[in-house]
Amino acid sequence: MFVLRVNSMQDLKELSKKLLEQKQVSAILGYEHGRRGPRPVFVTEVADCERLVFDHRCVHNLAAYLSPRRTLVAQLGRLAVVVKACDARAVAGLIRESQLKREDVVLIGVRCGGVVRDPNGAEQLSADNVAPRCLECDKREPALADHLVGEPKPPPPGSASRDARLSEIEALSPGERLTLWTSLLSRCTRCHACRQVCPMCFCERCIADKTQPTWIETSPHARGNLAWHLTRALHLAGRCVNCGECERACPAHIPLGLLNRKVARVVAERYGYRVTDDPSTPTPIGAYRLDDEQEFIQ
Amino acid sequence: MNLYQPHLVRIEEMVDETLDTRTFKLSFEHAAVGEKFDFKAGQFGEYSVFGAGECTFCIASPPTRKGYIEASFKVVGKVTRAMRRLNVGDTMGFRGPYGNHFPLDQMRGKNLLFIAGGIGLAPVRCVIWNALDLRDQFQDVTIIYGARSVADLVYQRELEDWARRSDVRLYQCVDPGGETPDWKGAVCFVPSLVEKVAPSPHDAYAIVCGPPIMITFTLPLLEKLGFASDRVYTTLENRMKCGLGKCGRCNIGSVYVCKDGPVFTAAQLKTLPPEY
Amino acid sequence: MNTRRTLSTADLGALVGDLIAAGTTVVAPIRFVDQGRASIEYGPVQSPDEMDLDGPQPSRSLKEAVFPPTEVLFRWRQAKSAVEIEEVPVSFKETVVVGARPCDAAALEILDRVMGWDFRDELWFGRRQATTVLALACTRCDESCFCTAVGLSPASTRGADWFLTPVEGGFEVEVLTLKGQALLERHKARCPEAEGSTTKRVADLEQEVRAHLDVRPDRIRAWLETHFDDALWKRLALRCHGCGACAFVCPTCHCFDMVDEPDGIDGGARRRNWDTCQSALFTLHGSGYNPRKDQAARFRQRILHKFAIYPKRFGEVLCTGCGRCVRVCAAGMDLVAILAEIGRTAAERGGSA
Amino acid sequence: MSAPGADGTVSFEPRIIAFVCNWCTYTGADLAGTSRLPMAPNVRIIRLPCTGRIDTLFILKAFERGADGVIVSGCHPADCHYTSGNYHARRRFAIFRELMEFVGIDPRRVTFSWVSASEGGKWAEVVNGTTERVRQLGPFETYPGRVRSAGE
Repeated sequence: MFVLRVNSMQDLKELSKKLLEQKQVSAILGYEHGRRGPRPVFVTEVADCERLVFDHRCVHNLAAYLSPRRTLVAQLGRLAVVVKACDARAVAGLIRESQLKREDVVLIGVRCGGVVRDPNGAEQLSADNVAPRCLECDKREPALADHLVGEPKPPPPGSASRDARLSEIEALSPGERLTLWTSLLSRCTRCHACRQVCPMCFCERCIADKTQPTWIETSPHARGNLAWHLTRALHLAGRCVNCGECERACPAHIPLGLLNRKVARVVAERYGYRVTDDPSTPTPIGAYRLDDEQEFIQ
Repeated sequence: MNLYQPHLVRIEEMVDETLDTRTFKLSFEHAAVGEKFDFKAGQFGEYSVFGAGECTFCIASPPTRKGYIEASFKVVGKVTRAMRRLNVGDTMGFRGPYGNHFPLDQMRGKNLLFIAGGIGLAPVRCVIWNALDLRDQFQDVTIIYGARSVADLVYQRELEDWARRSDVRLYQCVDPGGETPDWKGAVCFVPSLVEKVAPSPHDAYAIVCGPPIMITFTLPLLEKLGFASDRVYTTLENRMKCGLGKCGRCNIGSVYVCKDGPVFTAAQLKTLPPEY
Repeated sequence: MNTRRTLSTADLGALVGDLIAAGTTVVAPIRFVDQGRASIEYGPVQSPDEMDLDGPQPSRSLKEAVFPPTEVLFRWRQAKSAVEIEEVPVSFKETVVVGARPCDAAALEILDRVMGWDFRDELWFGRRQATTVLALACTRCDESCFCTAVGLSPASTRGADWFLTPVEGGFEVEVLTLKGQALLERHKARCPEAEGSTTKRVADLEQEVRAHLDVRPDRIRAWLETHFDDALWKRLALRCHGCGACAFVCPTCHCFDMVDEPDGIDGGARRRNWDTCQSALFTLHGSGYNPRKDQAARFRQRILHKFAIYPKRFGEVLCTGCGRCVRVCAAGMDLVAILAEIGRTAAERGGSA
Repeated sequence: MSAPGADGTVSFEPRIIAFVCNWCTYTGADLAGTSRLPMAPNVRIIRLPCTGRIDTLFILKAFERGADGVIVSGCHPADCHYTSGNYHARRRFAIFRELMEFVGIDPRRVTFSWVSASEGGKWAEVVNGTTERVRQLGPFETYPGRVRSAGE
């Protein structure tokens, strides 16, 4: 597979047409304009490639569709997928964890200078509307891609990353933190949108759905919600690609990304591990070192 | 007491039908509830094990026998596993009866054909005993029953009873490979046995219950034999929670299994989308 | 019953204050801000100042005021083989909802049908009875609103006990039900009779909403009833994540799960929790067999339930056009566009072919 | 559970659940018992094959069901019966501990320790130390939605 370096959105369309025409793939998974901003689209006809777009409102992490539990998508056959750097990290995660073979997917990398919080957002990316997670991302283009399109992008505007909020929370007393999180999580109705949209939540049967025994109570009460969100964050330790989809999908507007961010920082500090789009590195939770810090163990 | 709250019932007896199938005989803890309780053959209930949840089964005993109900269950999931751990004297919950029933009034004076496979005999058994308890109201009673193996035949003592009766014709089969040396019945699948027995559709009603694959092959056979599809009855099961037409999960198109079913005619099945 | 009154903004605040002082729960739209992300939700207010009646539609529907996301159905205590059941009350504390959107108020009445057919859900009707709904005419909409396509409007009074229409300095009040009348009796002093005039309806807004989606629900139903196996379902469901956020924010989705939660070895509670037909587990049999095998089947169920099954069983569409499912969908599933497409196809093929 | 003492202060006996590995800590605890070492009676032991088997949900479940403190203990590094179970567990608990702390579950309520089969004395220290520490912290009534069975 050769790397084609092209420089405009027209080239995204041309490349997609070529991939379809040459039968390298049977569908392109990219973005189209919807009534409320861009949204995912599966293009199977060459003519429909004209619908493909990419801009700073293409927030969605399309890697979620590559998980083996998406049976309808699997029926389409081999896909080419438009990926930002964060999305490529998810693709790498799927490959790393044997959910996907590298050769089964064509990655159309797009250069990305950050996206807005909500696809239905503003025409211009600004410090006010940029997704905070993009300020925590220093990859402007995915390395894993087969093709790369778009002009080189500057880093996203703004400086309001979530680390300030993390430090604020960390400065509270344990009691205050528990009150804060109990209150935030009380809005959860356990729709599990955070799980369903997550490209890394691909378990055949999630621990939250298991009933024999019921480890995580399914009721949206304080107990069930805390157990679920802590477990979700932990199960994504060293796996979360910081695409922010969980938080965006949450109909209760719970700042779920804070939990993931916290865990990512712990993993980075303790194990020097950052999630990248290199599928060959093992996840920190699946690996260990004999001399891992154990200051907390008596 | 709201409509989701069960009555308390006590396990009076239990019978192991097969290795994984057991029948409970249950009586209402509050005598007044038991006295008022009435149902029709084919209706179902929601049985609870407190701490595990609720499960939907037909009432396997006939309405002609008052003072108790029976439920036969196979260990499959969380609730049935919990049921398996209960003992005689333990308390369960019961809500019901729910759903429609077999139209025994219409069947009066007619020939009855029962076809069942495996634990599908449970709902059929309820109608069989109902009819046999009112034996003079019905003409011929023919029962065709099969299971995977001899060990999987449920209600064995009742099968022996029916075999001895002169007013019941009983044909039994087990799947090839499931027979024992002393097995006297046929060795074939239920539909093949139906074909061999070739029951007459004349003035007859058929009640068919069993695994989907058996139903799939038996219904066309009955049609070929001349049974009108509105005289062939079966029961459907879909996952249910409330049994009251509210929780929204048992519907097949616009038909709610918990309210419009569980008893359907073969004619009705033909009009349903394939979501059962 | 239709009594016209006026209510100044200050008097509405005072009325809410009175209600709270008298121990009545007042539920109203409240603004939350977290990490620069603002949202409006219905919730109990402690003071009239917390209400935000001018903001956009609350992001979750009003149904949770009557149908909580989780509720205890009963509790049990067990000692050896003996079980005792502790009932939960079916009468509830008086609640007044201030500023319900017309789409949310109407949903309550639509849901009365399924909650009351044959078996009467005392928990639902207990809360319904204890809840007085003061609905508020919409003064704004966004591209996802389509109430006019399902027989409602930004000024629809359905399901409301009082209907407030914003006017200069306050509201014009229509008292629509006996329950509304009872509330009026207690707070008459704050609501002087309206002088002669009739409310100017928000006709412009209605036109704007109509422009988003103009379909005939009967045609949609006819098409749905005859196109169970249409290729449309797979195509549309491709992008669906199967998360069910749409169902959880929907004012009319009412499916639920029932679970036992032991609180020790000797007791516990059976609860009912919101559930969604979008989850694969929803219809999964114990045997492992699932009659709705893929997301296409599950998505079809949602559309069919709303626009074909409920109309057939209960005579009305199970949708109030609030547009929340469109706004909340992370994958850009767009019910407005989907209904428009079905409407177009149905019109072209005359609803049957 | 708690009753005013003679001096008017409330005495509180914490309930502590210990998840321990079968090979080292359980044997160590057994040694502590047979050695008649004085130990607080507040700890209930649940034996598991290995610290690698101790899911973080066990800790949450214990708190949900009324535990005031939790002990997780297993073989020292390099001593795992299954070679590496404790190394994996060490990473998992390191992350989980900080996550718990972040949401406000006081990490002083959870003791992680390595106790070998010969360290009966250390086990007694872990038990007594944890009991005393949790006693100071008081009952964990603030754990969200905590249930407690009747008779407590």
